[in-house]
Amino acid sequence: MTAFPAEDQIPEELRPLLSERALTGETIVLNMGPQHPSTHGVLRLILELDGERIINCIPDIGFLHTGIEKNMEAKTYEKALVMTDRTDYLNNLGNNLTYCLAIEKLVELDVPPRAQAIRVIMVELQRIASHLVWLGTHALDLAAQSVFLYCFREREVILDLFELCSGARMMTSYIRPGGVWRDLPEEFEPALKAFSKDLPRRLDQYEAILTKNPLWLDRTVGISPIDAETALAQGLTGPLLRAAGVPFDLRRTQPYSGYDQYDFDIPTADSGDVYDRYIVRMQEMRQSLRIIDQAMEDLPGGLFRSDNRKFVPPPRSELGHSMEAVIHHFKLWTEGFRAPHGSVFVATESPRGVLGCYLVGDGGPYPYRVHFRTPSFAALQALPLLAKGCLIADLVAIISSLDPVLGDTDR
Amino acid sequence: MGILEQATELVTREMGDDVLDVTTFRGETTISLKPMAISMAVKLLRDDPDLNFNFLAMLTAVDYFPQEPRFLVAYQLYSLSNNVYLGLQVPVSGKGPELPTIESVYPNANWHEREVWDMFGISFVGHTDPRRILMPHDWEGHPLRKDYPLGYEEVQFSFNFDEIDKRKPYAKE
Amino acid sequence: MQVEYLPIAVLVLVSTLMAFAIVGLGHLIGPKRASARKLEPYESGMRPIGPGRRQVQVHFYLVAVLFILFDIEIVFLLPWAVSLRKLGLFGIIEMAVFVVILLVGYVYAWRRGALEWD
Amino acid sequence: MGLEGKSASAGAITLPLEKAVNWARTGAMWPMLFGLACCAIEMMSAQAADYDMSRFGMELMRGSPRQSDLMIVAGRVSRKMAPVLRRLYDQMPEPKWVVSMGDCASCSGVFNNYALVQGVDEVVPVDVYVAGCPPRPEALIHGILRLHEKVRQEPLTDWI
Repeated sequence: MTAFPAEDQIPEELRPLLSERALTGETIVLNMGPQHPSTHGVLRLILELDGERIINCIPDIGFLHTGIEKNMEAKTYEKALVMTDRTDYLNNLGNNLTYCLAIEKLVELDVPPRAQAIRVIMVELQRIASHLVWLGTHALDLAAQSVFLYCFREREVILDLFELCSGARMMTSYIRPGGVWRDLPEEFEPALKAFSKDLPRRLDQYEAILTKNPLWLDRTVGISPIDAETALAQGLTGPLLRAAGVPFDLRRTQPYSGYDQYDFDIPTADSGDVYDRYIVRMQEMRQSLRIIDQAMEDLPGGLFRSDNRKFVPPPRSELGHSMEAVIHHFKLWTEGFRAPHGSVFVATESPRGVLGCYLVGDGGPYPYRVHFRTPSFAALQALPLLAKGCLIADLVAIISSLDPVLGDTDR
Repeated sequence: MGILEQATELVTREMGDDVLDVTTFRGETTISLKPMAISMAVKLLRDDPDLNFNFLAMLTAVDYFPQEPRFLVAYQLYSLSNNVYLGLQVPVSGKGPELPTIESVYPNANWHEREVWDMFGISFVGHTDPRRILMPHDWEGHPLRKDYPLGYEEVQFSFNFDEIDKRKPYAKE
Repeated sequence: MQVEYLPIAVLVLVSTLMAFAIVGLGHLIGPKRASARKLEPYESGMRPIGPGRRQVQVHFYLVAVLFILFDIEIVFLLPWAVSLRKLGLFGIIEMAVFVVILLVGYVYAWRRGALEWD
Repeated sequence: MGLEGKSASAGAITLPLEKAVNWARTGAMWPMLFGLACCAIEMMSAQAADYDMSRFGMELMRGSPRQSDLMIVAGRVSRKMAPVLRRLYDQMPEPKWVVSMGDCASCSGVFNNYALVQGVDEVVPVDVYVAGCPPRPEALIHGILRLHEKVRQEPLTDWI
């Protein structure tokens, strides 16, 4: 056996996790490290390889740990909203929504119906944009270069819609406690109608390229199948669980923000392998489009943000002629509103799975503790189970089929 | 809601004095237990056929620094068939915080417990891989504790730019 | 007949000169700042685990040999394809025999499972 | 009139070696695939069809530092990532530049806490800072064009 030079020995803490063949040098221990084209961000995998076959795969996360939960404890409820945009940077509005729902549940603030409908439209648009980035990078990893360019062309249209109503492309912070930041501009409706009329044709183009493409099928069918029980035991949710056949979607089981008014169906598949996750996500984009169309048709009028001045700062126009507005404005923007003692757990359906926000209030204006239960964290935890025994080329397909976002994992 | 009452009644009947109290806040039922009873309670709730809490939605901790039972480890269980959430809370003392692991019941608790160890310093007895998960492995201290400083760096404005610039460790070539 | 080969000779000469010029100039004029950290093997940004040179599975060698085999076959196809009209029927039969021989080798390798990974 | 004048009238344009080399360097400056966080998504949009960073020679995002000349630090650099970033910077061949994309890379932006390196210039020397959170694709391309201007003025002395 080749002797290992001293300093390149396997690090101490990894030894118990690897098989003894690694220590004798028979299998290769390799870093598929933080800077790698197919790890979708800064994920490091310590692979123990027997030739191309993976014996052991140990994920090592934390390379994008930003201490967001600690930082949010130092900001008021409204100002901490800015942090939620940056945890899962492909699902900014979904994070905002989860955090705002938690605040509204904690302080019992009700949201006017128009704001709920706008929130549903924006979150579903964000879901389509996130699935487009997933499809683009998933196809790019499996060598379908053109699909990447198509998907980002569609995504630019959605980003223009976000920019139209919130001024920013990605970090919109458009959903605020009590409703949304501004009302939808008039140009939004025609632009959205044009987009929602045009997207199904594009999706058919992608499906024409990929769904029956023998290269695509060889790389994705039968790779890392997972059944419903082990998926649930591993904490997999969202498209990963639905691909295994469990129609568990929080928008249907625990409707929030007015989701029960719209009818859409939950796409599921049966064997839970990479191909089924692809099919489920492609169907989900179409269902999101259906929701957007229904929400856009009967968009209720009225307030776009609750007028409960204890928690929601008054619009600038009111400041001119009402003393209470000035007082509320001053109080809310300097000190922020106070939340009662107690803890609240709210979960919504993010494009990757169940996104939960555990909010603890201590009577003061600062959130005492905010914890995000993120779906990518559970997805990457299941990676060793999914990746055991397959080839490196399959590992690339599995990672991108889990659609991990490392900001979501490391917070 | 029959399921939640059924669950709390089952846990109180089985665990007896280990159950500290049952609270409902904003429509969420939370049972707080003694530290050593958590793995038994969780096994009960999952294996009971009609309760069937088969999904561990969340596992995290909260640091109430000055108060004595300093940490509070919070669990959220979800039953897919009954579509209902149940919260569990375990107060843990500040000196030598320790808790039995529930990894045998819910495999996905592995990383959650590693994160709670990394961020709060609460060690889980019987955990298969008690390493740090988010911070570098040679990091001292547990960042999410209330007595851990935020690590705030003074912001450079024009008036204090120069003296901060001298102290800032710029990378040479 | 030799005149025919002059352009090819010029082509070969110019291409080798170009190749050596590009590499040579880069080597001669380019700045060389080798530091220990730069020469460390690249392993996606982390310290490499284990030595660079290691026993590799024999299957890689097998796949490589098979590739070379069928690659050479294609190289022979090229000049044949260019002068097919002149060779006529004789050329087709000749190449068919050549391809069939290699096909037998391919089927044998396939049946023995050389293409399957483990 | 100097050499240029005479040879110009003879129809030959002379160019100091420095300008020629610097111009050649800005032609195809391949960035390293080093997307960390949200700015990486905007970098992908800048690379994709709508904004097409390849018009300025950034055709390929090379995976390994050995084949890249430019390191775009796109995203927040955590304390755990800093040694990796430094090692990758060291492993890049010599004419190399660093663009720090976004507020998080330039001064750790919104996150002023224990987990992030407060500005990537503590780890690697930065040539161009691109502001924005995340900067728009046009802003990134503008930053890279400013880098090209800077490369054109680089003196020859420290090169040989």
